[in-house]
Amino acid sequence: MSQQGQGQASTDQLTVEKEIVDRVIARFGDKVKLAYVKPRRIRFNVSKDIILEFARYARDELGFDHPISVAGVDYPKNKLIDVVYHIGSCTNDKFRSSVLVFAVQLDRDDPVMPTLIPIYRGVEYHERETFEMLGVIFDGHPRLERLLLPEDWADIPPLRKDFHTKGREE
Amino acid sequence: MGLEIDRERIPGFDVEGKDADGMDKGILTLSVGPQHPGSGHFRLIVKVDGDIIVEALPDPGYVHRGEEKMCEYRNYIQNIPHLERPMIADSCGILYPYVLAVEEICNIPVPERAKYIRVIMAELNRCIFELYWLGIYGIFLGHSTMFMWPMADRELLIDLAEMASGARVTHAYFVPGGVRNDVPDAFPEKAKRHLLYFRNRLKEYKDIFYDNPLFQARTVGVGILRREDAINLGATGPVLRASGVEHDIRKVEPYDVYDELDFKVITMNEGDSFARAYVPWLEMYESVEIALQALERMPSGPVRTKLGPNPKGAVGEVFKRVEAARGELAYYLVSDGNPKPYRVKLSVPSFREIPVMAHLLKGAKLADMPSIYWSMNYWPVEADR
Amino acid sequence: MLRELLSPKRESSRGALDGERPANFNILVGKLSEVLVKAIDKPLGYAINWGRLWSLWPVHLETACCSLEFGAASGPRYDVERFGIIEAFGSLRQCDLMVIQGTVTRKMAPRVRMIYDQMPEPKYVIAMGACAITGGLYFDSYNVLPGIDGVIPVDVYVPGCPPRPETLIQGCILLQEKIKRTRFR
Amino acid sequence: MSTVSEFTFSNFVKSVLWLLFWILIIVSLIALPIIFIVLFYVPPPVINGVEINPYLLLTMLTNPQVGAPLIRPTLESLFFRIAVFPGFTFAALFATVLIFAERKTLAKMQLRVGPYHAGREAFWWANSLGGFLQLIADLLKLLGKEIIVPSGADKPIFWAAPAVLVIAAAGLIALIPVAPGWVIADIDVSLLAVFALLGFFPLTVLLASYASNSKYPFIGGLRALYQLISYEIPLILAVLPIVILASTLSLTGIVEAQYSYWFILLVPIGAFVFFVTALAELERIPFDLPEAESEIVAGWLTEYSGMAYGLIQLANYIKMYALSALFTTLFLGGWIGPEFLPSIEVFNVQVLSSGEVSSIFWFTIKTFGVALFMIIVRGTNPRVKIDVLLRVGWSKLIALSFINVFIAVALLYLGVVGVGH
Repeated sequence: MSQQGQGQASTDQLTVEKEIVDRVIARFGDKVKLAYVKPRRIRFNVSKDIILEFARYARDELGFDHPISVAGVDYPKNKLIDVVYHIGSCTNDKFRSSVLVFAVQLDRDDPVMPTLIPIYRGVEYHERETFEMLGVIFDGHPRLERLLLPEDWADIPPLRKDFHTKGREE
Repeated sequence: MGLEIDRERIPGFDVEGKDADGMDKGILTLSVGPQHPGSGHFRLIVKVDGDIIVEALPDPGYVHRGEEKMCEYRNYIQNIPHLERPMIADSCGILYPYVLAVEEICNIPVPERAKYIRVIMAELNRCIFELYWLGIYGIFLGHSTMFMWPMADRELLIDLAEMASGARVTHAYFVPGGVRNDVPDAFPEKAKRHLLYFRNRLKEYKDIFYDNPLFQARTVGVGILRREDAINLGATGPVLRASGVEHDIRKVEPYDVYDELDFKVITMNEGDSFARAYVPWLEMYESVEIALQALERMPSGPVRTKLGPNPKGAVGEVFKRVEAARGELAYYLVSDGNPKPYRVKLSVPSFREIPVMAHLLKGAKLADMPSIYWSMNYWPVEADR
Repeated sequence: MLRELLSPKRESSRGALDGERPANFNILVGKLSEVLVKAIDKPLGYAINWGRLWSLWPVHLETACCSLEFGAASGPRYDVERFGIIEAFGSLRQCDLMVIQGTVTRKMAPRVRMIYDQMPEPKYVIAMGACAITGGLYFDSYNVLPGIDGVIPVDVYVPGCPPRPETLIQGCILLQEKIKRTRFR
Repeated sequence: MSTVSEFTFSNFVKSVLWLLFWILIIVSLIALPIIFIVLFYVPPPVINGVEINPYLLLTMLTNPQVGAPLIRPTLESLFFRIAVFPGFTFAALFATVLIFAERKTLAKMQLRVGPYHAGREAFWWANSLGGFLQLIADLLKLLGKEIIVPSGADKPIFWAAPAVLVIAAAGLIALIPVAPGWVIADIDVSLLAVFALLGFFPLTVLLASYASNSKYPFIGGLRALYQLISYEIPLILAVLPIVILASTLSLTGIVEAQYSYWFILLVPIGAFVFFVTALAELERIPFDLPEAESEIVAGWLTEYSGMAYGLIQLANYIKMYALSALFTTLFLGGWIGPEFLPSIEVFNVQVLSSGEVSSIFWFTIKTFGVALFMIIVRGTNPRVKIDVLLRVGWSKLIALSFINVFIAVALLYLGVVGVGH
C-alpha cells in the first residue's frame, strides 16, 4: 500500500490514535483490552458485559457514530467467535479518518451477546447477517431471522470453519 | 371511497390490520419482487394502507452466492475474478480495497505508474456505474429516454476500459502489486477525447432530465433523510453526502495518489431523492477532472511488481476502505499466515443502505417507492454477495 | 389449435379396433372437415409461427449480474428492439421469453420455476452466462445451483461471464432458428 | 398431424396456394349454390337504382367500367362508412401506423434504430419497410398466445372488458367528421355523445381490474378511476368556450365555425388543458399511473395475456386516434385547409371531389401531428405521482379552464367573434 502516503500519515496520525487509546483506557481501565494500534485503526477487545456501555461512550464522547461493518470470525482452535464492529466517525473531524474496531469474543458453543441496535441503528442487518452466517445470537434484536440464505436452509451456519462446501472437505 | 370491497376475494387484505376502534384498516400486503419491473433481484414486502406504506420489509438474498466462504478456499490471486462479480458495473471499485488489503498484508510494493492507472480506471468505473444507475433511475420513473442516453454515453467509457483491460465490464484489472498490464500507447489521447466529450454531454443531462419539472415533482422533497439519521443508520456515499455530511474516503483517508489530485467533495443539504440523484451527476464532473489530472501526471515505468507463485500473508488483520461509486467499500481481511485468507468480509455500500431504505419507505407513498428505492444506490447483487 | 377444436376425436376414430366408431364412419364428412381445417390451419400456423420469431418479449426477471449486459443490449449501441425484443416488459403474462440472467441461487430457484409456470404458452428460455449454464465461477458455492436446466427447460445457452451483448443477440437469433424448426402447436 | 416441418418462405407460399386451391373448390361446390339458393328468397341490394346481382358482379369482373358509377354510392352507404372509412378499418389502420410511429419516433429520440429486422429472413424486402412488419409479427404472435384467466377471476367481465373497450373506442370515431359530410353519425349533440362515450372507460377499467382478482390490477384500477374521473371535468370545461363561440354542440358545426379562425388562436389555454387532459384520459406518459411499471407491474393490464392484451392495446391506440382527431376538430379547424389535391376519377366518373380529397388529407395530417406531439411528450417526460396528478387536475386545470371560459365570454361580448359575427 502507498508507502509514502501511509508513512506521512502515520507520523502525524498516530498521535490521534494515541489520544483515542488514552481516553478509552482512562474511562474503562482494565475492562477493555487494547489489541493493536495501527495507522488509523485501533482495535479493542471488549467483553460482552460492557459492550453497550463501551459503544455508547464511543458514540457520544468520542464521536464514532457511523457503523461501517460487523464481521464475525470463527476460531475453532480457541473455541471463540469474534464479532468485530468497525465504526467510523462523521461528526468528529479529529477522528474522522480513524476507524475504531472493537471486538467481542464469545464462547463458540454459546455465542450470545446484546445487540447494538439501540446505539447504532445501522447494524440491524449486519447483525442479522452475522446471526445466520455464524450463529451468533444477538439479545434484543427485533427480527433475528433468515436474511440471505434460503428459507429451507437446514445446515450449520456456513461461515463456521467446520462447514465445508461440497467437494472442498479437507 | 364508498366502494364495497369484497375482502375475501382480494387476497392480501390483512384481516388483523385493525385500528384502535376495531375498524378494519384494509392493509394490503404487496410483494414487490423478485420478479417486478421495479425491484431487480430483491424483494420488498410492502404493506400499504391506501397509498401510504405502513411498513416495508426488505428481503435480500436472492443473489447470495457465498463469496466470503469461497474466499477461504482460494488463494489471494485466485480470489480476484469472483470478487468483482458482485458489482460488475463498477468492477474496479469493488476490487480496489481487496487489492489494497492484500498488498498491505503481504507487503507488496506498488509502482508509481500503476497507482495512477488505478485511479484513472477507478474513476472511469465510477462514471460507468453512475451512468447505468442514472439510466435505471429513468426507467423507474417511467422516463425511457433517460435510460437510453446514459446507456449510449456509457459505451464510450466502456470502450476506454476495454481498451485498457480487454474486457467490457469484468476487467479483473487490479492485481496485488499494480495492474495486470500497461495501458496501450494510444490510451491517454483517446481517454482525453472521450472524457471531454462526456463532460460536455453531462450538461445536456441537466437540461433534459434534472431541469424537467415532472422529474423534480417526482423527486424533490421525497424521502428526506435527515443528517443524524443518515449517520446513525450507516448510510454512505452519495446518500450520505446528499444529507449534508462531507464524508469521502478519497479525502478522509487518501489511498494511492488521491492526495496528490485536486478535487472537491460534493455535498447537498436537502437529503431528498433529488439531492441523491443530483450528487452523482456533480460527482461525475469531479471524476472526469480526476481522470484528466491523473492522465496528465501519469509517469512512465513499470506497472506491476513481480510476485511469487503463491504469496503468503503475515499473521494479522487489515481493514481497507475506498470510496467506490456507491460509497464506502471496505474489506476486512484476516490472515493466519497461509496463502489463503482466513476470513474475508466485504462491507459493501449496498448492504448498508438496506436499513436506510426501510427507514425512508415507512410512511412514504407507494408512488414514491421507486424513486426512494433506486435513489439509495442499492444494487442487490452487491448487497447479497 | 383450430384442428383440435373442430375434430377432437380424430385420433381415436382412426383406430377401428377400439370399437367406438367404425373407421369408415361418414368418411366424406371426416375428409371434408380435415381438408377445411388444414386449409385454414396450415397457413395460419405458418404465419403465427413467423410472428413468434420476431416478437419475443422478455420477462423482467433478473437473477444476477448478467442483467447489466442485458440492459446494455437494450441500450442504443446494441438495441435488441431491432429484432423485436423490447426491453424489460411489465407483466409476465404478456411475455414469451425468459432470459435467465446469471447465477441462480437456491433461494431464487423456486421463484424462477414459479415465474416460468405463470407465463403463458408458448414460452422460451435463454440461459445467459456461465453461471446459469453450469454454475460458472460459483461451482463450489454452497448456495448456487449448478445450472438452471434442472429447474426449467432451456432452449438456448449463451456462454460468457458475462456474455457480451453481441453474444446475447446471437443467442436470440439462434432461438429464432429454433422456433423456425419447431412444429406449430 | 405434423403441419410444419421447417419454416421457409417457399413452404409458406405453398401452403397459401394450397389454401387458395381449396377455397376455390369449396366456393364452387358449396358457397355458390348456397348463394343462389339464398338469392332466390332474399332480394339483392339496390344501390343508386341498380340492382346488385351476381350477374352484374361477374360483368364487373370483365368490364370494370360498368361498376364505376356505383363506387360513389357505395362509399356513401352506411355499411361502408362504419366498416371501412371513416369507420373501424381506417381507425385501426391509423392506430397501427401510430404504434409504428411511436416506436420509431421514440427510438430516434433515444439514439436507437427501433424495430428494423423483422421478417428479413422470409421477405427480402422486409428491411426496406424499416421494420413495419414488426407490428404484424406482434399481432400474429398475440393471436397464437395462450390466454390465462386467473383462478377466481370474474370470467364474463374479464372476457368482456377488452371487447367493451374496443367498442367504446370505436364508438368515438363514429362521431368525428373527417371531411364535409364524411361522418358516420352526424347528430346535433355529438360533442355530448363524445363525453358520454368517454364515460365508459373508467367503469370498464375498474371492472376489468376487479375481475382480475389480483392485487396490482386492483390498485391500477382504482388509480385509473381517480384519474379518469377527475380529468373528465377539466376536459369538458376546456371544451365549453368552444361551444360558446361556435354556439353549437355538433362537431360538424364546430368545424364549420372555424373557417375564419381556428379556435386554438382564440382559446389557446383551452387547447392546452384539453391536450393535457387527453393525455390523462389516454393513460399515456406522463399520466400512465394506472399502468405504472415500476410501481404496480402493469397496473390493471397485469393479468391480461394474449389477444385480450392485444385488444386492449388496440383500443388504447384507437382512443388515441379519436382524441387526436377530436383535438383537431375542436381546435385545429378539422378538415379545413387549402384545396390543392386533384379529384379522384375512375373511368371518367368522379368518385371523390377535389375538396373532399384535400379535406381528408388535411384532417389526417393534423391528427397525425397531434398524435406525434403526444408521442414526443412521452419521450421527454417521466411519470407523475398520483397526488400531483390529482392536485394539478382539481386545482390548476380546472382554474385554467374557468379562465378560458371567461376569455371566451369576453371575446363574445366584445364582439370579436361569436354568433352574430
